[in-house]
Amino acid sequence: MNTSTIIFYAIAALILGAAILAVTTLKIFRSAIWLLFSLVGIAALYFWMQVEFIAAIQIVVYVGGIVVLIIFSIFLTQQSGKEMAKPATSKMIFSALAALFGTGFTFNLINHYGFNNISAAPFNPSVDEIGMQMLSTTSHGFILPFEVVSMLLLAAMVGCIVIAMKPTEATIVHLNKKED
Amino acid sequence: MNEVPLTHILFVSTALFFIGMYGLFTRRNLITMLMSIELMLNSVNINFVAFNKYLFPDKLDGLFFSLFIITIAAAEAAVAIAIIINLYRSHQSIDVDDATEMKF
Amino acid sequence: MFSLEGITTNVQDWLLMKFNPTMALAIECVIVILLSISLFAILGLVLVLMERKVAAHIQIRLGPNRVGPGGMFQTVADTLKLIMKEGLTPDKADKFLFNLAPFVVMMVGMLLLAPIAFAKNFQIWDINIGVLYISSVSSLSVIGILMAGWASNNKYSLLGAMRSGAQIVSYELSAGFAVLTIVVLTGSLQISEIINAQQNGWWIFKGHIPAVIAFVLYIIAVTAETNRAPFDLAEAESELTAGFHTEYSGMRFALFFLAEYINIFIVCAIGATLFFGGWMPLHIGNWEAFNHIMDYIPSSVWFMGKTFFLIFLIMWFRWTFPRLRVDQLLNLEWKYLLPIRNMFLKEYITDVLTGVTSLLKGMRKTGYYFTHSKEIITEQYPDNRATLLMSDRFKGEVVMPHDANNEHTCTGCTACELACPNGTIKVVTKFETSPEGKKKKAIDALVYRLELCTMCNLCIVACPSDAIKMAPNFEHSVFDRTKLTKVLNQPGSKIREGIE
Amino acid sequence: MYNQTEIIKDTSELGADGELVINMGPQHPATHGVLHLVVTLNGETIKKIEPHLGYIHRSIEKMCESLTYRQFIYVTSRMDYLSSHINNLGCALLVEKGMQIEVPDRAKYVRVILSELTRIASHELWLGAMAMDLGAFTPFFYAFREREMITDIMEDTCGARLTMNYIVPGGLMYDIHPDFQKKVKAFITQFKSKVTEYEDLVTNNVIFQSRTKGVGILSAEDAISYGKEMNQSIRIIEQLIDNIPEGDFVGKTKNVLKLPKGEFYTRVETARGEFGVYVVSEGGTTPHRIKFRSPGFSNLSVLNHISVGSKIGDLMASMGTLDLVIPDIDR
Repeated sequence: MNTSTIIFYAIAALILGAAILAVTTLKIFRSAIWLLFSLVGIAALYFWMQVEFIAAIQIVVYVGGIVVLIIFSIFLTQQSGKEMAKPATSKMIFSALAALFGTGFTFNLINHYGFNNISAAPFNPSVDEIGMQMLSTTSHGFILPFEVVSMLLLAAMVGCIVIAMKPTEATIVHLNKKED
Repeated sequence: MNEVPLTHILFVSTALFFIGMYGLFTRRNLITMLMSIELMLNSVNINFVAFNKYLFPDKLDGLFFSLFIITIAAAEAAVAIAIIINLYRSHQSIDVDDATEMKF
Repeated sequence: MFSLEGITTNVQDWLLMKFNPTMALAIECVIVILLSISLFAILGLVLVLMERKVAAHIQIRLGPNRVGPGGMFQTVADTLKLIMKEGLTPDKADKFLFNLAPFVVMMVGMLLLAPIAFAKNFQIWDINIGVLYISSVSSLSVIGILMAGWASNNKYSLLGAMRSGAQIVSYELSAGFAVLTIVVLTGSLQISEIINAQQNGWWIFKGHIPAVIAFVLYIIAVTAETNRAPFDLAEAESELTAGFHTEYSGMRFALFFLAEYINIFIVCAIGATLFFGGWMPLHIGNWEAFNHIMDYIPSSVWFMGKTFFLIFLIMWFRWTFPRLRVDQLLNLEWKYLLPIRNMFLKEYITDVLTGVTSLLKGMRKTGYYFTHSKEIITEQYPDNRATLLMSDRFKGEVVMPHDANNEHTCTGCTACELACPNGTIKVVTKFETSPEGKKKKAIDALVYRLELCTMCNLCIVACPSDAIKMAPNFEHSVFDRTKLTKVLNQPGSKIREGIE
Repeated sequence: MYNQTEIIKDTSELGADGELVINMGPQHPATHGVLHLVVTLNGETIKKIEPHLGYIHRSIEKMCESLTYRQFIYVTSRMDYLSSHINNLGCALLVEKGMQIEVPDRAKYVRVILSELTRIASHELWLGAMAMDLGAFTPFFYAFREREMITDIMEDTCGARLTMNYIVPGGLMYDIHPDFQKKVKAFITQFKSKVTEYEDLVTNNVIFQSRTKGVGILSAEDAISYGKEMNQSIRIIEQLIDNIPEGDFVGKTKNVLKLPKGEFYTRVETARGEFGVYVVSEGGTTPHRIKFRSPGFSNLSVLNHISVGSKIGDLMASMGTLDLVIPDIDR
């Protein structure tokens, strides 16, 4: 057991511990903070796997974007100091059993399969390679999904604005007329 | 780091997935449900990156998949939160049990 | 020549010789942690002092000058005070998150130190995605602010945190764009490669107009990201009292305060690295002799000089400009820094030009006062106590002049007592028997209560025999207020002959 | 059934849940004193402002009823302490009007010059404080540099820097200082050369302009008129300073002042608006009833009107332009 292994298990413990706290704590803001720690732990796991680019993207998008967004929506919809209702005990037991069974089952499958053919080749993709292949039009290029995803993002952006926009006086009048 | 077998990383991602599932089952608050979904998406990402690294180190497809998943997760979260805020405006609550108009 | 390059390799060699690699790595980690913590402490002390001195000189003041030579230990004294203060936690706050928030902000600062090249080959972690790492990790600090704002259970804090969130998230975009300009010019994300690419000229000179625009964008965006004036909406002292750290006190407040300065240092260090070549000395084309002389200046001096120049620039902004409003802040980002409004090109250019000229005019004024220390008008009052010139009419307190024979001119007519609006003066009279046997009214005591006196001068005007006058005395602070009740006529004094 | 119109109607007003009630003050850096504003917010937008007064109420009007006509003037210095001369002048004018006291020309000239100097000093403070409310700390010090010259002149002549009590019914308490004219001229030269500095730093600054333009229906004009007023004051002083006539500084008055029975009202223009004194006299040595019409109080009442719908930052700008002096509001 060397340093690297110890670091891996520490990161794993952080990810899982924070995740468990995130889904069980009754204070919603704390839940968001535990989710944040879990996501940071996953970024650390990517750093440990030496895929720094994905790690950085993970932090930018999840921590800088999604968690901030979630925290904002908490600010807008919750009162400070209020606790969420505790789920029913039967429901908790049932869900916990389902989750444990699922974990056991999947892990059993993984163990059964084994994944023994681990190649020893080093895996150190540079940002250049990632960029070139993502935007290439050759057989392993990802330009089409890239473009589709950009369209999706644009649509999502427009959709969000439309959904979250407050109705103006004009629309209210318009809707009132429709009712009549 | 080759001392850590792939199965251990997969165990982390599996556990993470089912923790997210547990959260999705027990929580009734839309924001916390969204958080649980994020955990599940992340567990999938870990799998993609780990498989790419351990099984196909000469390719980059796993990385791309995880990049796209991250992007879509961002879009999904943004839309979800817009819906949540709209729901809060009309119902003064973001509990899923309170939004029952569409039930028949 | 002094260089840090040798030190790091020597330490590493020595450690590897004495211990096994794991142990050596652990010891190196500890050394790096200790070094960065001490760097934080020193930077905090220096930058806070620098800010106060810059502010003072711009504001025609002297600034701290009491503790140590030239006020050098003022921040040390302040830190001691903050450490000794009680750290209060609001009653209904989320105590765990409340206490965690300042540490999150500090930890982000520490993480950001990793890829910065302080001198030639003196870098903690030359990560291959250096710039991306910085922009991703710096987005973490907003979480600490949001946490502090929420956990304080204070509406001002909450408003400040929300402002800060919106601000940091949106300004990250233009900061990212500015950084990308240099990444595109260099073709690499790695800090060391970016610096090496500037060997024959810094990007700000080599990159022509795009680099200059990127630099301006970068400075504006990072000023906003570090919540500095004119973008200090998260704190907005006159609007939200202190914004997200309203409820913090003692050491936890100091951590927020320190983190602000650390963040400034880091963004300026990165700015210096990207646009001014980091530790790279100034080289001009073919001037071999000049370049050679420049090489003799240690690389750490170059780096620190550039960084502190940028820090000064940001401080200069702070002490010149008013704060923006929250909607204007977002307008600036989305309509001006990001050229989305390109279709109104003419309007855009005139807006930017008039804005920038007016800002530069203001900066010229403050810059003038910063460089002309003769304009400082502060009086160092306790120092020039001996030579202090008071106006002879200054109304400090009522006195009764006595001449050499201990004689005054007060007849005890009580005109002053009647004129006084609030009973400050009380005349106690007695009857004296003159040698001729005639009884005559005279004062026993003229009691004057300084703590009531409003210095309205009505008693002086009312006095028919000019017995009392206003004296330019002040500094009446006493420990015992009975000392403020005075008897104006001296013991044994008499009325002067011939005064009726 | 689900009725969308109903819901939209409700949400457009967003009941009590969406609103945030903030107590701004009594201790708040922007209220310049113990003013308490209860601000109702929706996000950053102001829905309602309710000023709560009385934290430093000293019942000055009641106090004046027990003071003689010579004595009550000094109390008015403590109301709007930034224009104490002008307040004193208002009271002195009332007594002079009531008793038909003739005021010598010299006293009249000096009174006007001092009042205008007070006005400039008050506006200097306003300028600095306003810039500070908007987040610029430096102009405060530049404005105070010039203000300091005025307070020095005041100190030389009146013996005090803030609450002068120099004007008495019938004229002045004592003659001006011999250096008075010289110092005022020096101040005018200095002030004129520094006005561009305020313009560069404050009034022409793009951020300052965008913060004040269109904020509150009054503030934009106010911002301009204040600047003009300072220049106007300088011109008045320039016209008068060389022509102070020789002569008595105080008219002949009786020892005991008694206002005839009746009601009296005078008004003067202070640095921030009209200041009125209303006295009901029963013929005694003290006023029977007295009422001050203080400008700050009426200025404050407009705050709710001009701030609704604007942002918190705008509230600071509006309050800055109204130039509230709290002791003037809470007499």
